[in-house]
Amino acid sequence: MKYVATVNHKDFGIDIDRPGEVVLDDVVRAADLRAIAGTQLYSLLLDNRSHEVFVERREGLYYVMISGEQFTVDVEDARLKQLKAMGGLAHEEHDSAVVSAPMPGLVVKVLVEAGDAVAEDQGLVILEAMKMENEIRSPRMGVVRSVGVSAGNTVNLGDVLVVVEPVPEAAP
Amino acid sequence: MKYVATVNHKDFGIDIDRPGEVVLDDVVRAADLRAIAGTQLYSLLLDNRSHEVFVERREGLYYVMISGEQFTVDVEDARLKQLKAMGGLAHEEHDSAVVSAPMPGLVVKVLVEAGDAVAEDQGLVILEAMKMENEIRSPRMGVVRSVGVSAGNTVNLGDVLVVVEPVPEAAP
Amino acid sequence: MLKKVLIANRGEIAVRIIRACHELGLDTVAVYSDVDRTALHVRRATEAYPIGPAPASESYLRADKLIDVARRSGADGIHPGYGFLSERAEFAEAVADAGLTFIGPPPAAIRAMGDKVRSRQAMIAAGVPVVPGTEVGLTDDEAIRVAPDVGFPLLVKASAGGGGKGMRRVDGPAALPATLEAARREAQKAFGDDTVYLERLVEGARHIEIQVMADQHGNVLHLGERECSLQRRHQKVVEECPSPAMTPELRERMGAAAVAAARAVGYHSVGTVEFLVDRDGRFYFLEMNTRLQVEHPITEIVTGVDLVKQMLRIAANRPLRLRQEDIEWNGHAIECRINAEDPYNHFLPSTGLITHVIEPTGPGVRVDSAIYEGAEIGLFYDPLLAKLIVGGPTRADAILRMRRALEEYRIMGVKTTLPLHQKIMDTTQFIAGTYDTGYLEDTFRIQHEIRTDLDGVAAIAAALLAHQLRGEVINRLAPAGGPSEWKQLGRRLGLRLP
Amino acid sequence: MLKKVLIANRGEIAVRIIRACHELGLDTVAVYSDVDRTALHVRRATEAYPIGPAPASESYLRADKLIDVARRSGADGIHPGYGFLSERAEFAEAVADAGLTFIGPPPAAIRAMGDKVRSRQAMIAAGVPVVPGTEVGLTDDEAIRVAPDVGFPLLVKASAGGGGKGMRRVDGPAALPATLEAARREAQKAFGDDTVYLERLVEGARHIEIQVMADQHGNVLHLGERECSLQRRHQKVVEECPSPAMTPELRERMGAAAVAAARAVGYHSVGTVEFLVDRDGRFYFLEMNTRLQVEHPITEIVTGVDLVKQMLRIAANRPLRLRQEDIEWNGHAIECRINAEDPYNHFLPSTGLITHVIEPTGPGVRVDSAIYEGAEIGLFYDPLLAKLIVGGPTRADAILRMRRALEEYRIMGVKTTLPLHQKIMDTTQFIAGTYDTGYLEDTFRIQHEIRTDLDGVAAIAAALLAHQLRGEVINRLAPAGGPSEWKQLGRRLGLRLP
Repeated sequence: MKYVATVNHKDFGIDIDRPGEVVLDDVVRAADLRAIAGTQLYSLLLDNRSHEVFVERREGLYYVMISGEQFTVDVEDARLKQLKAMGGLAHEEHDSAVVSAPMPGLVVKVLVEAGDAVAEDQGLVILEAMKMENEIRSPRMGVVRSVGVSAGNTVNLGDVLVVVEPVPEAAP
Repeated sequence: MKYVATVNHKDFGIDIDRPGEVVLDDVVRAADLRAIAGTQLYSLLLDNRSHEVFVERREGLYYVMISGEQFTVDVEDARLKQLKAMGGLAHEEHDSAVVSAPMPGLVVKVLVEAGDAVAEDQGLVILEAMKMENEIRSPRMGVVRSVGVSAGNTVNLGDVLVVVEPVPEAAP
Repeated sequence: MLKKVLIANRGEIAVRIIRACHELGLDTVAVYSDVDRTALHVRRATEAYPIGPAPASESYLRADKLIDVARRSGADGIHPGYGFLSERAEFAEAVADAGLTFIGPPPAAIRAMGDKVRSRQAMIAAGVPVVPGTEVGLTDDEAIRVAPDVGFPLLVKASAGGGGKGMRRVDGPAALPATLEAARREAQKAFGDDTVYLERLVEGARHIEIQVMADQHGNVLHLGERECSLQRRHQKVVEECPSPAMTPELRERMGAAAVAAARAVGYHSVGTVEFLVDRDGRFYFLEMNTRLQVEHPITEIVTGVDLVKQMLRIAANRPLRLRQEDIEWNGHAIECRINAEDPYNHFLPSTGLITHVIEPTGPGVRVDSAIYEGAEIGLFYDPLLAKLIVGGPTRADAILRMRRALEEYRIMGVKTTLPLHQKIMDTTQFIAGTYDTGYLEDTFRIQHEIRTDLDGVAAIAAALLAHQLRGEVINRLAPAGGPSEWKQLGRRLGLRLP
Repeated sequence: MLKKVLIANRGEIAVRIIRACHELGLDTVAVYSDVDRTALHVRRATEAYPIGPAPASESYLRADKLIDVARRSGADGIHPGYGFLSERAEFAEAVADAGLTFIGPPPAAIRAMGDKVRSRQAMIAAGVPVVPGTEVGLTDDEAIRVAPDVGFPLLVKASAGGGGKGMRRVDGPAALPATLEAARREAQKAFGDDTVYLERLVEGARHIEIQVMADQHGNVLHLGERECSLQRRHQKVVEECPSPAMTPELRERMGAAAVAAARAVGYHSVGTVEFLVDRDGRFYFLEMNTRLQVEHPITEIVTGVDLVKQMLRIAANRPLRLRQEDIEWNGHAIECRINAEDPYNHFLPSTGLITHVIEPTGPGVRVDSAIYEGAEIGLFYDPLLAKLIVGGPTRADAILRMRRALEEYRIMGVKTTLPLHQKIMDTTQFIAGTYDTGYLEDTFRIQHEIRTDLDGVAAIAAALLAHQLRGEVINRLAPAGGPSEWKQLGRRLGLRLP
């Protein structure tokens, strides 16, 4: 099986056919991954190098933690990925970003309103939880399409706070 | 529900009807048992005394470990047990309680003498061990039949301190 | 001596105090809110009593309930831990009025140090240096008028504040009115008191605190300093002992000032005097914490003195056995506070069920923790999950040991600040010991860059797992299929699917 | 200095050595047999290599495979741990021949001390007192002739013996012939060598050992004693430091004897000289363990010296930085060996899957362990799961702390000796420190009597659980039923059904 694993916009071509072996970008490497029963931990020996990795799978993505570094990995069947890419636009980078409450809390202040242009990492809402004020920031550059809350609201985990849409592109 | 729990040939009549309460040998006690998720551990609060108990169930028996002591408990539906016992003698609740030293130590004071009426949990002997004074209490209401130690004695674990026998019942 | 101690707290500090009591042969009484029924402090205590719903204001802050439980359980002393009621003079008084021993300082000392303005005045009178600033609560107009005399940058600070609450930086006159308003609002909300004052912000300063210990017989001594400059939002993140900036001469002077501070308010029990130390080694009194500190273990490791046992002895009116000349500082200790926060996502609080914990052990490692497999981490209390403390003969040994211990630590189910600490231990500023209070927020960034030697490893791990899952699906799901099978499969592989 | 160390071992000691290496900035190479693929030492090491099937003779005892892995991995040193190949002179030689550093004593010293008879002669020559006995291998006839001179009771001991193997007690002449035969048979089987000798049995004696440390530059010093009299079947169960029977004067004399013993065989690295000490304070050389001991941590706690790091430095040809006068003994330390054995059932070995572990932590507690949730405990290797070590300012503090730590420790899935240790800590003999080597087997019994204050608690716990299960069954099993539902239910309640 050929896979493409994407980490931070970087594609790794990984071929898995024989047990105990992977081919990474055409280089054969000895690889042995074992689950630690009852946990989300895996022991990976890669060319005899020992890694204890923590893996969580959410919404089709693998969240991998190694030595305190966090990686988000998207694994796709290489053939499918190729097929998808055939039709034209492969990726969907034009989606709006839905910013939802990462925890239950109290909305202390809303920092933006619909129509505002925002930068990546710009504060959108201040949410109080665990006795601390937390600034919820924009995951992307764009324009605020809508704001779902106002100061004084109590929100639950996952409630939509703000939707940021991409800056309309100039005609090609 | 009435149960009979047998530990080391000793029967405990346990009545469980109301939440947060058990009736042990006719004495109402506050009891709250909670599982620790993902383990075989339970937190038991018994009259506010906190016990962490480890329970394993094998072949219909409960193996209970508390503070390094291991108990094998057979729990039966009291009605069934009674039915079973119909053929012969029902219960043996007239046993005396033998209070033995729960640890080696020095008898600091003897609080009762033969013939005294005692309440459950009433202090019988004060035993000093590891620089601490420990009050050894009566496990049951009754009358002191004998006292095996006096102040100044050194006792070993398991030495008999006091025997408490049930109050003789009046003829019906 | 005491016989049975009620711990009016929860979390790691309640467990810490229970351990000290049991090691002294004392019984313990835990209290718990509805969400804490199976918490570790409940399971480790001799007895446990419910005190109400989850919000602290209905449970851990209810002095009346706590005293009632103490009475019912036959406890003869109450240890307040830190936070909650630990610095409320009225609580200490109520405990004493109930005929119980408050395991902490006298109410008058708590009161004297609890008010920023009053404590500042007391320190000036005692000859302890303080940061230039205004001396009393001010109206906004007054504040705006005197601010230039204090000098910018300055801090607007709440008189009743603590832990960074009600404290705001102002860089110039323009921002002052809005900041005053915000600080007052936060202070009013947090403490029911919007009194504020201004204080010069000593930039590039270190936050160094001195541990003091005093009995009820007039003996006061200090146990040296803790370096606490690594802070985020005025919350300490990493502490070490000794401070890389300390000299024996400065320690002696700061120690003497801390002892004078404690004497000035008639202190007994253990307590901490916090100072700012500028680049030239000048130090200024900040405040005194009239309680046990979160970071007390590093002092215990370096001095060999068990501070909680000392508190219990002092409360039982025993005289100190130690004198100042008995206190020695051997080796080096570091503490990392492990919080339920996501360092890769703006330190947002993380909640959920702890599914697995592996704690580091072995030589020189201490973990003070209250988490366990099956623990539910919610939003009701502070995010501190555990403290990882290491000691070693030298600072270099301690740093290497801390790295080793952090690498071993696994907490699954919630995001934690473990990766943050791993990064901090690798920075040149930490290794060189040259950081100041601004470092963590102004300069340090948890790198989003991917270590090039590990991204390929992550890719391979994920691909292998995907391949295993796929293989399992093909092999096992052909007959049955359906989502439940997926779950079963995930369980078997140790993978938790959403 | 070394750069990369191969650890020719498994279990807690491999993890211990890996920690020391990483704290010195050295890379590590783990080796593993087929059943140890996910063992902790594999996961904690920098690299890991398979070396064969589970039986030690096909993996951990295969010198050729170990040296091959060292070469392939680029390791420049090999640490043997304890057991396995740690006291095989030929292995140490083969390591050196391969151009690698053996992290342990020179082969000649291992060889000199490995033979009971030769080492005894060397000790007599060096002026170290030995137990009265015969000096060389004897025929049965010779043994029967000289036995009365040695005196009864006596021990028949195998020259190549260790760990109690090939060692038999004889109370009078009548039993001697049969015992000789049995001892020879056992020795032949265990060591391929049936050479035996006789030795007076010192009754009521304590087993006290002296830790020594020597560099390659002629510096030899001792780090005081460990009290190891609490034994079962010649296996140590609990150790403490200092010994309750020790005086500074006796320590100095025994220390000097141990240093003389080490010098007599040209020792370097760390090592342990074992003595019997009789009731009158006379001491006799037993044997020297030319390796790291299981119980080394208690010496580390009391002296502050990291023995594994010292071994690594010595192997790298560094001179000792410490001198005899720098060694101080502060406080008291106790170690309990936690074995996978059922103390309530004749100490039968217990095997199975570790389903849950909660390790004690907090002040003064160290755990050296290699178990984890999901670990499979089999019968291939020794039953030691973990070592629980505590330190405190006084012996009483240490005992109380050990009790507290034992009470916190939870290992589920296999039976362990944790309850045994809880009982030992409560005995007057241990508390008073008056035990000898016979105590644990001759006098101590783990009580089967039920503590009267706890049997009712056990009954209630079981009844409540039965009631909950019943309720669940009524509520949930009405529609479906069947054994799988029971399992689901059990899981939900945290109960594991068979």
